[in-house]
Amino acid sequence: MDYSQFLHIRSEISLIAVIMSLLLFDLLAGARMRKYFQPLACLLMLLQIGINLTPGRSAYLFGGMYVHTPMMTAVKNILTVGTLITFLQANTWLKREDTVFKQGEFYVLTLSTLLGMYFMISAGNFMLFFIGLETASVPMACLVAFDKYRHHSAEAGAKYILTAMFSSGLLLYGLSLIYGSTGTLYFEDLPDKITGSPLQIMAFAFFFAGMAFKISLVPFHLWTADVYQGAPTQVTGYLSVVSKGSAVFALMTVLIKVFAPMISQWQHTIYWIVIATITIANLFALRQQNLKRFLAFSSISQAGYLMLGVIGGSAAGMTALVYYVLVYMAANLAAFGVISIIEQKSGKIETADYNGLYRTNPRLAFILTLALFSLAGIPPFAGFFSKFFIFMAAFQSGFHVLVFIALINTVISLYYYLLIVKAMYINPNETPIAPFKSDGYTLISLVLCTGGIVAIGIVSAIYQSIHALGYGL
Amino acid sequence: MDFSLQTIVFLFLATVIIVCSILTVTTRKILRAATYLLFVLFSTAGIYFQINYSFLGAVQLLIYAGGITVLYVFSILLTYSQRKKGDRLKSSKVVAGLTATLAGLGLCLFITLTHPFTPSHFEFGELDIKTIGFSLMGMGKYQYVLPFEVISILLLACIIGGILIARRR
Amino acid sequence: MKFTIFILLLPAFSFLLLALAGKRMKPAVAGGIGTAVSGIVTVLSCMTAFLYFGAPRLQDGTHAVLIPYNATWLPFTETLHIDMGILLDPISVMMLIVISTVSLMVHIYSFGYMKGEKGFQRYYAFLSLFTMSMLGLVVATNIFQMYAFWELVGVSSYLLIGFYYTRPAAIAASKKAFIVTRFADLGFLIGILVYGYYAGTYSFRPDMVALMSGGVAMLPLALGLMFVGGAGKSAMFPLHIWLPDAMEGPTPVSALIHAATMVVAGVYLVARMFPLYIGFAPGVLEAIGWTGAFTSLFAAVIACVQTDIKRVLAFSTISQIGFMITSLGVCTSLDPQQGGLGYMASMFHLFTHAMFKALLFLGAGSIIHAVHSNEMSKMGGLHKYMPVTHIVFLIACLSIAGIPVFSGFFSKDEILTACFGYSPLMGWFMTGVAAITAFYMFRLYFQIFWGRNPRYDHTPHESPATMTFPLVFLAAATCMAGFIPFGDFISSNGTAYHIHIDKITAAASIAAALMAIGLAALKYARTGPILPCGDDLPDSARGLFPALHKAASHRFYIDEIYQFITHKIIFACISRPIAWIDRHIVDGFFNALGWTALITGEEIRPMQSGHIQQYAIWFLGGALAITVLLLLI
Amino acid sequence: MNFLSLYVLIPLLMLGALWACRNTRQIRGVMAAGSSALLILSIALVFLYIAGRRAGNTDSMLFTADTVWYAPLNIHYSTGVDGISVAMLLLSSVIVFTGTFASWKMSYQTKEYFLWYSLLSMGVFGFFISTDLFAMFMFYEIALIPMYLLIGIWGSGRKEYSAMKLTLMLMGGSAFLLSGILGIYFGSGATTMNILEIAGLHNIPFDQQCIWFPVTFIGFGVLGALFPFHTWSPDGHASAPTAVSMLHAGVLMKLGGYGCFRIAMYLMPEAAGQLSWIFLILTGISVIYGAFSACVQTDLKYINAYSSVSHCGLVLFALLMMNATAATGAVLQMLSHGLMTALFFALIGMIYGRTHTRDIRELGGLMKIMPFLSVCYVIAGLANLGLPGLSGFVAEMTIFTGSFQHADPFHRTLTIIAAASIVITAVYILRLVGKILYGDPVNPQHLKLTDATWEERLSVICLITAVAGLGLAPWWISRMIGESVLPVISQMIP
Amino acid sequence: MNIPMEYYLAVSTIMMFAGIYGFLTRRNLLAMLISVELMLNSVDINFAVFNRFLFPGELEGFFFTVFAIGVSAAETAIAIAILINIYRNMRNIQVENINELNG
Repeated sequence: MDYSQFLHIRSEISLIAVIMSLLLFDLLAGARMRKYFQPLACLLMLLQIGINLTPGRSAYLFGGMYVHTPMMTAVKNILTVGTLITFLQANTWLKREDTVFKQGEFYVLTLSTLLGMYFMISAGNFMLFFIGLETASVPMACLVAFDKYRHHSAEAGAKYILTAMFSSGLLLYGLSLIYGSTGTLYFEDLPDKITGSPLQIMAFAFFFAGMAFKISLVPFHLWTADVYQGAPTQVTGYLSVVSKGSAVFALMTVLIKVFAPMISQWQHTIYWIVIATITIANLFALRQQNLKRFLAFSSISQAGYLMLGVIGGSAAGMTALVYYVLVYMAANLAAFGVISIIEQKSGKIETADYNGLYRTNPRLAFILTLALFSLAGIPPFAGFFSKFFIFMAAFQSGFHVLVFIALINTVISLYYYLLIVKAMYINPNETPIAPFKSDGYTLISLVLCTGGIVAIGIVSAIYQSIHALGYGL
Repeated sequence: MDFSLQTIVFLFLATVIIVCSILTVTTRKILRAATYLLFVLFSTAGIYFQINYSFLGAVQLLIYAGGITVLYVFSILLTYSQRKKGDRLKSSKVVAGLTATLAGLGLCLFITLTHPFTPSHFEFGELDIKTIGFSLMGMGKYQYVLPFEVISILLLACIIGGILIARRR
Repeated sequence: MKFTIFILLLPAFSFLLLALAGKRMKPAVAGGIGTAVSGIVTVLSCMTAFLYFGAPRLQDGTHAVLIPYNATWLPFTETLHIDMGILLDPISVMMLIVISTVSLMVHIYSFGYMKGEKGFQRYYAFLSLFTMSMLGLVVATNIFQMYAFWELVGVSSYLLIGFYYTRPAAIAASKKAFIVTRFADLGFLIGILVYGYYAGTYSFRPDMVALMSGGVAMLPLALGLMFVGGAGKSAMFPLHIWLPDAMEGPTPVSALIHAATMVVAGVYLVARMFPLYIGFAPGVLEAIGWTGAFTSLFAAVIACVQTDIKRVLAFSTISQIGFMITSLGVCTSLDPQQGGLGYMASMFHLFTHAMFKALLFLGAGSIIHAVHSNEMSKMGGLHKYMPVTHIVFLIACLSIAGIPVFSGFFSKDEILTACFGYSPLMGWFMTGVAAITAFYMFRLYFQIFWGRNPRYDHTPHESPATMTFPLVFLAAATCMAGFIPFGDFISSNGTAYHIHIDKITAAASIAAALMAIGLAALKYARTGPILPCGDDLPDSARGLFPALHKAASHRFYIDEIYQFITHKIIFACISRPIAWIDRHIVDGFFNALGWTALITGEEIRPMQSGHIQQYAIWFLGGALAITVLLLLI
Repeated sequence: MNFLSLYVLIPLLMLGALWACRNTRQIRGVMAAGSSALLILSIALVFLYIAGRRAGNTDSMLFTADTVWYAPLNIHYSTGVDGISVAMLLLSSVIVFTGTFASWKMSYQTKEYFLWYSLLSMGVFGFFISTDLFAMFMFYEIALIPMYLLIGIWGSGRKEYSAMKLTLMLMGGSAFLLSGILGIYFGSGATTMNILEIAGLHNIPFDQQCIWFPVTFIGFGVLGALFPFHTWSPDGHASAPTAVSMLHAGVLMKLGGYGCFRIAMYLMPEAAGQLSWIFLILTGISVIYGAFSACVQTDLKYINAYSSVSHCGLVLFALLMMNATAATGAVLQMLSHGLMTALFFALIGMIYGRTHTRDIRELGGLMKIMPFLSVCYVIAGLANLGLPGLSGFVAEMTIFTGSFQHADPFHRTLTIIAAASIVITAVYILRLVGKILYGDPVNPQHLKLTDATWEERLSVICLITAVAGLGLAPWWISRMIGESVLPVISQMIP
Repeated sequence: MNIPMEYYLAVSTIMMFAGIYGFLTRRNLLAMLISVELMLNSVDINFAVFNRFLFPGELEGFFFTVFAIGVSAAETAIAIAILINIYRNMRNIQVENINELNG
């Protein structure tokens, strides 16, 4: 048989190659070689990014099973960069006594989930979509439970896998009903058959719930905080940025491609879900003491904002969404980078522990401040631009009240972000976190993120290049 | 509906599935639950056989009944703990769960059963294994080599993950 | 007349110099600069007057109105703009003379009076500021310029009243003075706004007025409101309350500001706007007249029972300004021959009053300087110790009482004539007030210079020459001013008017005044040791009209009413509730929003219970809810 | 990009230079140099602008420049100034300059303090030079957020609470504002974000205007202390450090008025005409209410904050009268209030720095102890209550005259009510002056205190000069502003 | 064959919700997992039946079932590994024991 089409799915194949090389390295290299593991992983990721960056043509492969557009490359690339940053930040964590021998697994599992996301994004068929989704989530459970002898990690892993299975059960049920009422699973054939009949509505609801679980939209978000808190911090960062970003993009693709005839229905759904998500997540975030948990709720609320890009179903929304994911990635990973290095060095993760951080670790405090400001949408940081554009997109589609509610919610979110800032700069502390030096990898990652936070907004080329990719479906 | 053999088989399978499903989730003994699950899985395979998807039935038997259930039994035995207090949550939770379930069930049944599906036409005849093979290995439309390859990665990742979690260190 | 600009610029310059560099100067140098400038200004003013009145009259018999300078200072619209300029016409030139002269006298006098005071330089700076503002006020070319300087005058008055800024009474008085006049100025401002809107101009000239529709009805309102401003500055009832308290300032300041110049600004305002009042709002003018009449009586009655020498003079000032205002109010036409006499009389009285009242105050200052007290009970028999002061004070008293040959007689006589011309009732009324005036002035005079000798701690002595010179100068002016053919220079329509004494009126008023003086002499001129009480005439009148006496000595409770309004109503009933509402309701609302969010955040935490089964219920419920929601719409 | 961009560049350079600074002397040097450069730039701009107008340039904006930024979204970085913005820029640079010297002695985390301070000033300047909705909004928000840290870290009293409240309320306002901006952009056909072009198109449908005008107006109004959204102001001002109070009350609150005029009213004139009465009532309440509230406060800064509510209320009030004179007056009032309130806050800061209390019951007789500061305080007070020759008079008179030109009796009645505030202003100012400056020192400890230092004197004198300059020679700036409000006013139907 | 397709659907739906019910009410984590197994299984029936009865032309449902079985097997394996890990950590696998993370 002719398998030449595999050559066209470049990013995925190269990623598989990366996975395999790391796997082999893990198997073959001895304990002495472990210190080269991280440089190797990062290098390979850089290569992967390079490959992704080289312009590729749109592709329509495997009879429509796999679809590839420039916009998808952009998204995949953003996800890859996010993964690279996660790898960089994982340095201190992976050097720990109880993890050092597991770093191979960490890289392979993480990249497997990334691969799953790649396929999920490029899927042209619900089957591939589903498999990609599962590939993205099942190894994730292992990652969440990575520190398996840490009580919280284990618990988080169990919670994650159970809820994930429950949700994929419902999602599958929805898919089966879609199949039953249309007779096909190919995205290109589906719109003609979608009529919005009650069965399809129910199918859509179940499908949407399954995706909302991944994106962690209210009321499907409840696992998020627990898992984020329990998981190792790097994994949380990865989960909150890469996993979420890919799911949102995939959802948008499906909504536009498949459920186009039901646009009023899904807009209606997203409308209420966004309001609920942003508001409830913000209210929860107000009272969190644990920073990871706090960032979990913050990321839920950010997911609500992401959905603002989806709701219009427009090209502007798509661009804004991708841009938002990029910016959100920079900011959130910066925040997680700081938190994780502090957690590794001092074991402290409560808000109260951060009191007076600026006095002892001004640089880290400053980076965290920038990240939080960006998350809150304060100019001149990138978060402001991404928020503005996503509001603009939603507004353009006529969701004025929704935008307004979201805007009001930014005020609440600003409050809790400022609480952290306040802790670092203002609150007095008898025993602040002692000054320490971060490792080089973390520094690089933080510099990357900070650069992103500062530059992505002001330098318009990035947005414009995303825009130039077009609708991208 | 005349009571042909098909009907009787179906009714039998359906009864087993329904009864055993409910027993699976209501029995107090975890091991029994696994056993009832096995019955359900068997009956499901029976349904596949009945609609002439023998390949599917075989896969079901092999993977589910043969693989997974055994896994369950082992893990149940492994985690078997002496202090049994009955496998029940507080009644309020049961009520909440039951209400949600019944509401969902009612809604789903109502919607699915009132949906005007395309007229069903069932023709006897097994699937040609060659068709299955080509479909699985082809690259065209309605052919599934790509998912097949992807799932292999998934399985690989799962193996690694499983080892990671399950091993002692 | 280009040089007139220096009349304004020099004091301004001196103010800036003294304010910025005064601290580094010796007091004498600072005072010298101030006085020198004041002297130059006086010379310039006299020159202006000489040149102005010396110039030939126009064909219609009036003096030309000169505007040597006028420039737009702040443009509003095409027609409305604040101009800054200098306008010379008979009354403004007359005012220039009055202000600069009195100011010069006060400058000189203060050398002695304020000697050794802390803040001597500051004092002179403020005096310069005041002089500048007051001069600017009188030469204003339009009503807004007048308003601007009007405010400046108010501030200088505030600063000077509060000169002894460590004295609580002075602080309170300065505050009160400013706020009361400020309140009145609000009326002035609104009047200006209304006037500007309906008349389309800020000019004083009636021929510039381009009435809008509704203007006929609104212009009287505007002019009335402007008079409120004037009434505030000129201490008309019921806005007079600040003036007696303003006596907390240094006495020369009282002489300059609160007797001779600033307080007559209201009179000047009405005079300045006179053609407008006559033309557009004769009714308002009448009301103004009655206000003045009432105030003059009211103040005169209070003056009879005051025991503080400066307060007696203050109420006397109020009363005298009442005369001037009344005089303006009784005018019914622009023609001095037919009902317009009051205008001239008022200006005349303003002129003479400035002289003799400044003299009285400066004299009082001299006395206070000598005995270190304001209380009349601490004085007595001073004629022995202070001969010069005694004589000049007597001259001033005679003048204010309206005894012939002294200037007050002439001007008051014109006023009374004008009042009789308006209505006999008004005439007799004002004659009566004039009699009361004579009474309380001589009560004052006798108590201070004759009467019983209190035991002085140290022997009073005559004041130094820097203080007596102004007294003598002003006394001379008081004696002579009456003989100025005032009507030739100033009259309601600008043409010359020859003053002639109305015999009957004069006789009546002289008789009344002499009787009053006699009464005062009877009661207060006795010598001997002081008695505890009971020989004061008003005190003995207590038995007759106890309520009246009590009320008068409490100044008819007007202060208490104000006190009540400000503290009980404005502070307690408006400000405090507003502040409370702001903190608790408006702000509380926003705080409540925050709290609601926080509490809701706390309340919904059980949703995140940690039980995955509960999460799953939510999950399932969510999916079903979406289904139902979508099915229903 | 043209030289106007220097207004953003100089603060940026200052940020960079401050970052590299090693000691306090260098920091002070950078700040002094930067703020002087800004001041000189502003003064030069005034001359250039006037020269440009003299030369017969009648464009509504001068020195316009346009750089495409986000082309797909029609977002440009476009700059341009008219008389209003020139005035505002001058104001801002004066206050940045004086604020720098007022916080000369800042010793706690000096570098950070000036970093945020420079960022804040960058936002302010950027806002005034921009003519693009997005850029304006961006700079607007840039100006808001440093406030939190500046108050939270370097403030006094209940600083954390106040800083949070201020930030959240202003951000709440900007939520409204952003809705409004988007409404304007899409209402006008989503072809341009340049306010001049949108105004030129003049095509926002009336029914949409009626939604977005109030939204935008409230958005800016929160910053302009519109009743009932003013409550951040007393607490915020009371807690902020001196220079921040100055900059905030002096400039930032003006952003509100400027934005209301430049965006809300300029772009949606019809709705402004239709709905102005609601806001007129609110601003009228602000004016009177702020003044009355100030009467019973005991904290110096609270008094001034409520006074600011009252005066800024007057700004919005005048703008809503929608005629050229009133609008000119409003801009003059912005200038005047900016200068004198900055002066006030500077003086309060200096007094507080010495006595460590702002409670007027614990202060007294300061005239004896620190005559320079006290005299300046009196001057500030007099400016505040509208003494002729100082800036307050000019502004208030223009406002009242202009407002009273309105044909509608309702508006004229409101004008009279608003004018009544000058009396109340006198009440609280004199009460204050009498309490704290006059009399004998209340606290014997205070007798040892010293008068102003040279840098304090410099900053105060600078402000007083500006106040007096504006008050004595108002015609040129009034003309400059008057010409510039015309294009806006001419669009409106009062 | 004359059995209406809806019958199969009814059976699978009941199975699905039985699974859901189990997931919502069982205390033992493994029992919950078993319930999930029921849910996944019911979906498989759905796909097969739809394919067979409604769209016999192509084998989409068929293959979906095949892959779904594979995926669920993988999932189950991981899940059981994790649950055993839980057991190792806490010495029991009651659902109440994994609610330490909350709020």
